[in-house]
Amino acid sequence: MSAVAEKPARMDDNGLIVQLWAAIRREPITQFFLFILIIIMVVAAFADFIAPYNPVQQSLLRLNQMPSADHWLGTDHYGRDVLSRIIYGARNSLLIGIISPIIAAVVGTFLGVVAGYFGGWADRLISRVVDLLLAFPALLLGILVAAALGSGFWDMVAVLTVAFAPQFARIARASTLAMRSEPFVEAAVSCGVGPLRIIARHILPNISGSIVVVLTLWIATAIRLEATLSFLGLGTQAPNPSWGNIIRDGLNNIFGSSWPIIAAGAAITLTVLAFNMVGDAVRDVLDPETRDD
Amino acid sequence: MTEPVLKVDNLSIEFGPEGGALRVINDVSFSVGAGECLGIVGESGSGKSMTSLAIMRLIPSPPGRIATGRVELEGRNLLDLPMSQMPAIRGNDIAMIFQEPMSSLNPVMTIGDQISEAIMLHEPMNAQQRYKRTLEMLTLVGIPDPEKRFKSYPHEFSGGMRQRVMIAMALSCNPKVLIADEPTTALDVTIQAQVLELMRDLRTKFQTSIVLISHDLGVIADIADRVLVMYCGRVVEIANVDEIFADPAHPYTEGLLRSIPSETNEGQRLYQIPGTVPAVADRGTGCTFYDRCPKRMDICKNELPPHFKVSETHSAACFAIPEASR
Amino acid sequence: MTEKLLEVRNLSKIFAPRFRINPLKKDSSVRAVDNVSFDIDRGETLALVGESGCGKSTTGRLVLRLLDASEGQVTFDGQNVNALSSSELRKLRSQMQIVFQDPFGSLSPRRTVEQIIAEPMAAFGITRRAEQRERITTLLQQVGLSPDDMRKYPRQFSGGQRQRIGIARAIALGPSFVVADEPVSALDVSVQAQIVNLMQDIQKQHRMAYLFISHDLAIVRHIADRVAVMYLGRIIEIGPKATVFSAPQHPYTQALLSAAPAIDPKKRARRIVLTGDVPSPSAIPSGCSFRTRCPLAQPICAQEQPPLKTVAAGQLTACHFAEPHPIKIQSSPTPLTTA
Amino acid sequence: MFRLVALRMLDAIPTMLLALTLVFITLRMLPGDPAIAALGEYATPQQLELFREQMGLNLPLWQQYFVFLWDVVTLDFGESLISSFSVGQLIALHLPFTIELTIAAMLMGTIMALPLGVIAATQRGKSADSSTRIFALLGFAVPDFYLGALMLIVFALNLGWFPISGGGSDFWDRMHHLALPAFTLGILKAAFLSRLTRSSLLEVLQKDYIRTARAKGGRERRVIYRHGLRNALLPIATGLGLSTLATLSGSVAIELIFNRPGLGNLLVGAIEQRDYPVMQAGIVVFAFFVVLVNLALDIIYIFIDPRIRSE
Repeated sequence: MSAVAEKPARMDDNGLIVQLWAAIRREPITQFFLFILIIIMVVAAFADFIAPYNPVQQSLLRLNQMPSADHWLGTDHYGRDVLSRIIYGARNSLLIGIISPIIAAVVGTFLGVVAGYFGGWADRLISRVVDLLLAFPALLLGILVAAALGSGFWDMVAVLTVAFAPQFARIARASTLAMRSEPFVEAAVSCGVGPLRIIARHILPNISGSIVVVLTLWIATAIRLEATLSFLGLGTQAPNPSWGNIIRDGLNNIFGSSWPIIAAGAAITLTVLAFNMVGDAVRDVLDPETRDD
Repeated sequence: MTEPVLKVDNLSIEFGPEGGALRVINDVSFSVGAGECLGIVGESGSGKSMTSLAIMRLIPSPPGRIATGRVELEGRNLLDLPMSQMPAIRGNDIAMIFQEPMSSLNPVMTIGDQISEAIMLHEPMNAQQRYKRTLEMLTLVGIPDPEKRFKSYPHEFSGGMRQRVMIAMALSCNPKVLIADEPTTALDVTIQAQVLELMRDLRTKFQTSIVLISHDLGVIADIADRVLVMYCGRVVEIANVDEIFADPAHPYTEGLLRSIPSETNEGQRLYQIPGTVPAVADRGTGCTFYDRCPKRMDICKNELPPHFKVSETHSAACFAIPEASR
Repeated sequence: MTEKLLEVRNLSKIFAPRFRINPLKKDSSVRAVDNVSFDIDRGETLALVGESGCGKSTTGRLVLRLLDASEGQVTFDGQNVNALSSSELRKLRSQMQIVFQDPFGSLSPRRTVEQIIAEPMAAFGITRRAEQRERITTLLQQVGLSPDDMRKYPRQFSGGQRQRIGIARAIALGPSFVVADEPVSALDVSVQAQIVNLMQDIQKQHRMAYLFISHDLAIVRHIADRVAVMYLGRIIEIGPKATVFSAPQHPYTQALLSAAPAIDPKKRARRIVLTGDVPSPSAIPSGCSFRTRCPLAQPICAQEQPPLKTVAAGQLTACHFAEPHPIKIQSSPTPLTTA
Repeated sequence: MFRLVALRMLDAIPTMLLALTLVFITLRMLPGDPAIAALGEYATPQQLELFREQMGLNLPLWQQYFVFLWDVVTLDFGESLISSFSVGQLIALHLPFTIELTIAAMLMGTIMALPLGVIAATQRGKSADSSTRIFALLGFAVPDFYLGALMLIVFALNLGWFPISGGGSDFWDRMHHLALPAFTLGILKAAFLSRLTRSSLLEVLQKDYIRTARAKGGRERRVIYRHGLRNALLPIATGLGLSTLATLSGSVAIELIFNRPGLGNLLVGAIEQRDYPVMQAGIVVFAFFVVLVNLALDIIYIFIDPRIRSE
């Protein structure tokens, strides 16, 4: 039934962006979340101009206030404006949440392609370590590395990179192995093309789709994980706001006001959901076989 | 010929959403008599497998849909039955074996359990009787040491052995019709010879009507009584096996036969049918073979040729068949 | 004026797990190709036939050194292929090429036809765009495609057309030897004829030698000059096509030839149906590997592996019971004129 | 079959060793002096030296490695720097709370997920399917600690149905304390597992042998449960394993929210207070569970997949 089951057009017809845009235009829900995502990013980028108050400015005059015209989301037990803290918190959460999966993708893809293409002892070593790391839940790896490294911005990036790179290495290795046994790679070898050129011309272009798909979906996970670590006190440290530590603070003041918890948690949920929905759209375009409906 | 066991009338199948659906099977009609073996030949995309699934009403729906036609089993139209009555017919009246013996058996169930499940679904037997029947079936299809093999899992069997198991399962309830969809395509040639021989033996033993689907004209010639040639979802020729190989009437059948290397054309350049099979969406209103046909005429472009009788048992859908012989 | 192009001597390939730490696990090494020797002359077609798992594709890859042999030697045009460094090997690749079975997998889905055919050229220093274009145009016309197809992607073509593209890539640098690994078995019957004809045309034009790997005896009979039959990694019979097809001496060859379903009802009568399955390549029977299915098997077959011995001019058979036979065959076994 | 189980158990030993090595390398070789990490930036050189001596940190690295391994093998984790209990005692006190939470959450999650997944797969594209998709999306997006905090605020603080903190004393009290955190984790696991069940089942239902089951006259129910779900069990088991570990690590945050005296709470407290021996032991225990769950999974596979059995 080849005539009926023609695969949907791939990125080689139109530009990726064009196709992505077309896919997003078909789905009003995805449009909505893309809009949300853009707003969140803009807010995070221009926090200095948008936030109504200084996020670390304490005031004994307005402790634990309910939402009001002055403080849309109320104030916490130090009298800090919750909305401003959430706006500034977006910065940390998003930066760490986006940068670390990208670094993890680069590192993991490199390791995976090397292991998958060249095989041998490099493959054995990389695979063994990657398998082991994969057996650990990302949060546990995060806790382990955070315990050793500390909790600065780049420490957090390193923590999440270690937690995610194995995922990318696994996918890159598996797809490289699959590509390696594809006849078109063998054809290139038989045409006298060297290994580096084969990786650059034949392997990477064909596996990049699945890597990008995983990347977009892991950004959502990274944001959630950063929040969890900050909540556990292992991530971004007070008084510097991040969504996770706002909830942590809120928990210590749970009898005073539950607004910081509710608001910060909603921010995390919305952001993760938005990245996830947009990530799904990216996957539907790049990797239509794995779509979920 | 006596009353046919299976009769398919004007069967059409569509794929895709309502309105934009593509017709992959068009007006397919044929019948199979008691104990007869009908071979269906065609290349990929000709719709031969789809036709067989439609008889069992196993077309995945959506997106597939039987648009028109009747499938009569001993005079009863299966397409009129509520879907809930089909399981009682499948495996019992009409059984089926498939091309991929490697993936057609459940990997986590033993061979014996899979065969005795088929018996349990249709025959009022107790567990012990079923066990005995299963062993009989395994012996019948030539599986050595059936008591031991009963407890084996599919992955412990070779492709040929699995196809034997499939045949045992299909015949375990004495079906009236057996549909074999490319039963030997995935097998090596020496194993294919074994399975074909088994099918021939069982055919004489059980007197089951067989619909054999294959792209391999050799396999068809081997066991079929009559042959139906499909091209682009339509029946283009139907005839007794000797007639079709000796005297093909449709240019497609003729081209197909001539393009196969054999002793008669050794050392010569092979005849080749020009061009490629058109995609479903590109099929016009005329003869689907028009673009590739060496005998095409103006009328063929826009008008669909009906079936003309070449002899009592032989007909073909081609305007080029001389009036005299119709 | 035959001139030897390729010489294969005692080629073996053992696929073994790199190391075994756990002694409880079974030894899973597989002898996929065992002591295979043959020659191919310039412009000649040697067909390698056998059922799945017999090692015919592996042999093809060993000859091209797409896989490294465990034992044995391949000499191509006087050069010892096994001894070449990887850069020397890459240079040799312009002379020896491969056409694959799978017309869908053998072309990179994200590259245009132009990029695909240009790849071997670029690897051999033909980098000028205009020169590449010109050559690609010629090549596409040779394989029956239009130069306009250059900008299209593989998935815009049918299986047969893709196989044409694969052939154009293989002959882009004018090789003298091509391994064709089941080049038509994934294609529909009506398209097979097109590709077989094309391959024969090209062979005539360029005087190429083919190692034609196939399980389809009808096509082998049509295209081959000589035939080698493999069973479980070994060549059990090799010889000129006419002799092997009309007077096969090995019981396996006889069974194989008679098993192929034929349209001609006369041929169906004398079918030999073998019992049992092909043994697993990881547990090859001792002595003659065919003995477990052989109708002639005797005790000696389990003890001694029969060597290939000459039974007629150019025909060698590895069977204890094969006897030299007189050949009275013309160039073709049946008169051609009746068609 | 017994041989295979034994084989898998043997295989787990090098894995455990590798896991311990990983823990050791991370804790000792990453930038940062454990002594400074433990005592803080303002510790005097004498204090640091004393600490290093106590902890064996001034030995050569390879010796430290073997001391570390030996301590693990003999289950001797030393003394806590903060608490008066030994590390072993601390772990023994805290571990049961984490285990009961993980088990309860996984039970709840699985019991909810399987029927939901099957319904979603069989009603593909209909409203039941869409609702499980929304459920799964939300389940992925809501962090467990946030859901836990909301549960705490609504059901414990405002409604007062459940206790606010602690682990409970007698059996029913413990169950009462367990209910809310277990439900929080369980419902999130259900979101993940129901989607996994759905996609695994859908994938299996495409297989040729499902067509065979229909062709032999199996009714839809039989086809889906006996042939479909039975085969889908293989990927689902993997998902359950991953999920168990995720629940185990997720319990860290939940224990903090509900202030349960579990292992996670102990570990996070130790990291915060730089109680180095406790921290090391806590991580080793978690690593042990990771290896254990993977081993259990390997063994389960032997029982549910005949192809592995004849390996």
